[in-house]
Amino acid sequence: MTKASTASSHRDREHHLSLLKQMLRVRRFEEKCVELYSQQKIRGFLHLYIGEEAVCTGLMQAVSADDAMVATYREHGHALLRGIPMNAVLAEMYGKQEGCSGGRGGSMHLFDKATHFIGGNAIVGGGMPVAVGYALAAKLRKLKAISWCVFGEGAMAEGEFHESMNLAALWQLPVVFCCENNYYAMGTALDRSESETNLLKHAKSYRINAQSVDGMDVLATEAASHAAAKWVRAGKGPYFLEFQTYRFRAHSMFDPERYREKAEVHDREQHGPIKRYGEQLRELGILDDTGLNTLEAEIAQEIQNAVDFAEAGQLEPVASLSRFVYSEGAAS
Amino acid sequence: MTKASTASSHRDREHHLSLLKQMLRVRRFEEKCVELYSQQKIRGFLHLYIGEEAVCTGLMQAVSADDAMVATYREHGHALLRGIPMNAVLAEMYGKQEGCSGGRGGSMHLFDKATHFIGGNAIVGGGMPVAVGYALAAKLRKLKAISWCVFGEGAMAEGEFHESMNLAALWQLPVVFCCENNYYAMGTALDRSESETNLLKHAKSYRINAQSVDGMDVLATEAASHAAAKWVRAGKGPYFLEFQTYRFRAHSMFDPERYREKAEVHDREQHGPIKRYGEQLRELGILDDTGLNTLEAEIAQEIQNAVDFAEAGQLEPVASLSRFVYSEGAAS
Amino acid sequence: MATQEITYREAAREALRAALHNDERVFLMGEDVGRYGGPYAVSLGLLEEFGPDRIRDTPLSESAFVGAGIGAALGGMRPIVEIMTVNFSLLAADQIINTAATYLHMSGGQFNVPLVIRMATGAGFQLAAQHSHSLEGWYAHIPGLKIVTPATLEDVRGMLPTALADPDPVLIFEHLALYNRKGQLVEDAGPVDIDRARVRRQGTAVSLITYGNSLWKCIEAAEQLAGEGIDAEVVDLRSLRPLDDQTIMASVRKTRRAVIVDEGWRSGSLSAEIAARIHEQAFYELDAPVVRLCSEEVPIPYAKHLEEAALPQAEKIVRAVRELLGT
Amino acid sequence: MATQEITYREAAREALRAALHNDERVFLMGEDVGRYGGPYAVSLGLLEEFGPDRIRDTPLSESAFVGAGIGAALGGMRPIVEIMTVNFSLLAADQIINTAATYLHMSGGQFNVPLVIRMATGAGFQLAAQHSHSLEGWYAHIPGLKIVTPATLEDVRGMLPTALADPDPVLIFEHLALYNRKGQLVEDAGPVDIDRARVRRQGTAVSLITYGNSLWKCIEAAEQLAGEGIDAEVVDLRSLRPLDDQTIMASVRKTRRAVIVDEGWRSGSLSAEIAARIHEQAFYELDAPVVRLCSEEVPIPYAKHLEEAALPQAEKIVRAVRELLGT
Ligand SMILES: Cc1ncc(C[n+]2csc(CCOP(=O)(O)OP(=O)(O)O)c2C)c(N)n1
Ligand SMILES: Cc1ncc(C[n+]2csc(CCOP(=O)(O)OP(=O)(O)O)c2C)c(N)n1
Ligand SMILES: [Mg+2]
Ligand SMILES: [Mg+2]
Repeated sequence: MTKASTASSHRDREHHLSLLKQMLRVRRFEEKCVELYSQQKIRGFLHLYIGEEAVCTGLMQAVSADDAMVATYREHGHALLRGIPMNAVLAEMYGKQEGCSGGRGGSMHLFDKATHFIGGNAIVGGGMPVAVGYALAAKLRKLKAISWCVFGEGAMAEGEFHESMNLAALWQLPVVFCCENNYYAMGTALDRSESETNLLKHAKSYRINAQSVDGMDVLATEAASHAAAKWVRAGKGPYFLEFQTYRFRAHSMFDPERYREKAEVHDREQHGPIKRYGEQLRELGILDDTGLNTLEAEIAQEIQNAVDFAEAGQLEPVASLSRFVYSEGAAS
Repeated sequence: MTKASTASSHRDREHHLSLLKQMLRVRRFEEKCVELYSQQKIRGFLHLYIGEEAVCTGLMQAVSADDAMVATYREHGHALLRGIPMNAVLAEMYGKQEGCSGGRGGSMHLFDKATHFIGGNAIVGGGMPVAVGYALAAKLRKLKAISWCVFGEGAMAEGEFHESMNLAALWQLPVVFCCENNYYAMGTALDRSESETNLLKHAKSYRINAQSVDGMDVLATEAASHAAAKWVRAGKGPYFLEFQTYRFRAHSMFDPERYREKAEVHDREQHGPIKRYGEQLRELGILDDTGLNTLEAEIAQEIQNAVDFAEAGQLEPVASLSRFVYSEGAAS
Repeated sequence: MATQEITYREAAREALRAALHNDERVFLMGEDVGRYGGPYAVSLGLLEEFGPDRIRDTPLSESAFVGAGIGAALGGMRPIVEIMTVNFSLLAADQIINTAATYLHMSGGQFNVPLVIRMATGAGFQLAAQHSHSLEGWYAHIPGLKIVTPATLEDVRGMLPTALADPDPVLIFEHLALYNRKGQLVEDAGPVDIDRARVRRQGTAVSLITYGNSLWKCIEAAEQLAGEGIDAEVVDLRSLRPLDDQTIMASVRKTRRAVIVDEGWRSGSLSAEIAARIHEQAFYELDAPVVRLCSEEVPIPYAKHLEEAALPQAEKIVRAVRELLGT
Repeated sequence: MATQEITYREAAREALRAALHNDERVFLMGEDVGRYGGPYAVSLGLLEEFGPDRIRDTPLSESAFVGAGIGAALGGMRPIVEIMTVNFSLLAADQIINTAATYLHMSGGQFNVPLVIRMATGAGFQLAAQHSHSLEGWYAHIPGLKIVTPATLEDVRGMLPTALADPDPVLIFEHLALYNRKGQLVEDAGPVDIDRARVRRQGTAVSLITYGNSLWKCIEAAEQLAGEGIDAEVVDLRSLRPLDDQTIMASVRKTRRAVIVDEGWRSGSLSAEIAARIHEQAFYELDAPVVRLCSEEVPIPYAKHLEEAALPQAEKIVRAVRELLGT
């Protein structure tokens, strides 16, 4: 595990606490989502990120304002940490028009123009070519923006992974391919999905620089993301990051988890990213009960506000059903 | 260059001459096709294999009766050497019902049930999953058959290549992936198509055993094909062969060849597979002018017969246009 | 005959189990059909019963495993390929349309492709724009394919064996909303035809022509209309390719009025083809132009009220019939 | 105004050249658009003129480069993606339908996709079953896409700039048989609308409704019919999505009879949608049911005589009109 800095300047302390808070914020938000799902406030598919928070938290530290992010259907964490207000995210899941996608997208399709958050894509692998194209635009326009492309290890078997990696490498585009390897694609374990389970070998077969990271260690994910961003911003072409992580919950709310042992999950939970990092910060004297309680209280308040906001949100009038098929004002 | 055996037993001599004849047969056949195309006897797309004959000739030496072959639109050579009578191949290109596909397929879709020749596929990469599936059937049925999957290097950028290689490796299927690397996909040179131009690295990234061969040397292609077949028949999983070759003619009859220098083509022609092998056999005393003339005469006769056959062939009555959409006799 | 109460899901599973028992060439292949138990639990328990060779989990690679199904069919097997939902079938569109549908023809009749592809289809669960397509009617445009849409327990049980016995590729579309549907099925239910439509409710005032989950909406509407003295006939197409013109026209000739209910988007949906055929074959016997009730032309939205508004519903069918009859 | 004699191919090239000149955000990307000169020589010379960044050869990977077009459009560029032919677009169907057509909607209006995709389409060159699709009408089923089919020099020159100015994805289908077509085009030809049909020949006896290469077959048929005293009107749809109901109905109301000529396979083709709409909107003004003339429902065969028999031809159109008019 990467060592939290012991030379804890005030800024370091703040940063550590901020990382912890970000992870906690994602965790508590999703726990609330489960509750709201069972109350049928949220519907459709709901894919939880619980257990994987260190990945998006570390990642996001390297993301700049102009960068774009193309995520998957398991993107609550990315959306929140990228800066979409929790209110707007939750209202989206309520199907309210105040939602970040106007209630049209739901949990799998969080979008935000302001932060270049390009979804939320429910087709496995479907976002990859899009991320590559965004990077192509950035390169052609001579912008410094990076395109962050997030996907699971299961997506790597899709043809679109192959085609996208090749294009990005061939054209030396500013993409960071972020593989969240949680070892399962629904019920399919990595070794039933890939003939080569060393994922770096795939990246390297396209001549793409690649690194594997402990995705349960937020400092490691942060450092690796910075390194990748530096590489890409220097114009050296794409980068592939494998974050080795684990999902503690079912694939979606419909998954009875027949494909793995409870013990395996339990075991991994003992080394959960929030637990581990919290303990580390306590050892360093950066965190104590009071500090933690303060964080939790702030988060609880934010979540409560989001629930109130979503509850109070409006349903879009049915009369406007056919909006957003074509751009408004444009000839249809 | 692989050395032709000097210990020329009668059988060796026969074999050498047979290899030469097979290459010549394909070459002369296609030269005739060009003529017939300009007479508009043959229409549609016509993709010539001229220059690449050592590949399919060597390959075919390792193909057994029960094996299947899934080829591309550049498959005249494979079809002829697999054993489809030249008559039936040429009649097909004439669009006659005596053609090997009843005139429905044309040059790009030569098919033959008897020899398990499963096309002729005009979608780049489209045959790969089919070849994998055929191998799966063979494995499930515990047959010794190999599925020979032929494609160009350009096809390797397609997602179907990736998905097919992974499936074959994951399930350890009896497929030989035969990449005919002629360095161009229409006008796109290999280094504009693949970020990694060492093709073996791709194969290896799926943990597939791979070998690269001089595709202009028929003894080398033969040896490599036997080695691959041996590996696959031993149940060790799929195999990838890269045949480094070159097409001397345009991509198709419509290609003005703007993308490469005449000198490059001329240079490669000097080292053409038939020329080289012929010289080698002369040096060894296996071939002389008389021998060559005999071969050429036999081939010329076969071609003339095929032309006569095709000319005499019948056009299917228009009334039967809607046949072969669904199987006959079956409920439609 | 003895019947049992059973769900559509269970009937689908029984069909698979029987097929696997009866023919050793049959195997099931797709994403999460094995260890996971099937994305909709259709294949639950089959891995344990038939083993991993015959209940074959695939990596996420729709194009390759559909194409592998084609190859395995050519190689003498009788594969059932499951594409999790029709939405993902777009990744395999090339294999389905350029390969499965063409080989028989291009080979001059030599290589038929005895492949069955099952997929879930339809909307109604707030799964939004990328998970709610109804593209079965769209696939029905392609010569060389057969398209069936079992709406009843009997059909989901009986269409699979018939599809497997068919020498050509058959696509079976199972609407998501049907899986939990319960009903009675005879215990030794077996094969049914896959090329005829069926009149599910006799009537005289109007023909409701439909398929899949919309069948039940039509029946609900017909019952409501019956209360108003309007006697609607309900035709379940069952097969979208080929279309059973005979049954359709017989119904329309009787009622002289038709409402087609189709979950596809209106423009270019199967409803258009049916309307066109009715006009072509029974124009002078119609008392009014054919009415189409389809999904609104919008990617299906997540929000519940919008999704409901986007889809055909019993209430809308009732209104459409009333309007058509001028009542 | 001065006109020049020019081919459809050249007019298409002029459109590309002008677009590249006028807007530095525009670039062309696809297989062999650069060094090869374009598979149909449409982009010949553009690489030399605009360089490899803007005339961008791609590897064979339809899904990725179409998706990259979507991403580049979102990133502020105005990409023109060329798919060599519609046959290969099936490999990119997921990106076109699940991504390009949905992002605007799923994002609640935030992310429009200003992407233009060009592809060659159609049959007639003995290219057989995998290279002869006419799927433009099939794509017209998808909300979120706009589908145009330039049949004239003016349209192939003028639709591209309009498509590029459009905020949403536009698919341009260029029929293979048109590239060598010659005609006169005004020298400063510019943008044309992409949502209205056009009456290409005025007539009173029957409306021939068509698009793409079939337009010329209809005009040929109309000329022949004129010799027989039958005055056919020819409507060029131009846009398949949206369909211009107004122009279609105006023509049909005038002639009271319609023959739709569509190179798509009959079942589920666009012709069905048009027939259905005519019946819905002008049923009581028709003197006869709408007639459809489409491709036979068979993968297009290689043999010339069979291919010809499979496609709509002027001669068949003439016969269909005669039959409709009972002459
Ligand atoms: C093309 C496609 N096929 C199948 C699915 C159904 N599906 C949704 S998520 C998923 C598993 C993906 O696994 P992975 O890429 O590892 O991401 P994870 O869910 O583990 O984060 C599957 C099969 C889909 N959404 N898209
Ligand atoms: C999916 C697809 N995309 C594009 C084409 C057009 N096309 C036909 S052959 C070819 C080049 C293929 O190159 P390669 O795989 O190297 O084979 P080669 O022709 O060199 O033998 C292309 C682009 C096609 N037939 N299919
Ligand atoms: Mg995973
Ligand atoms: Mg090549």
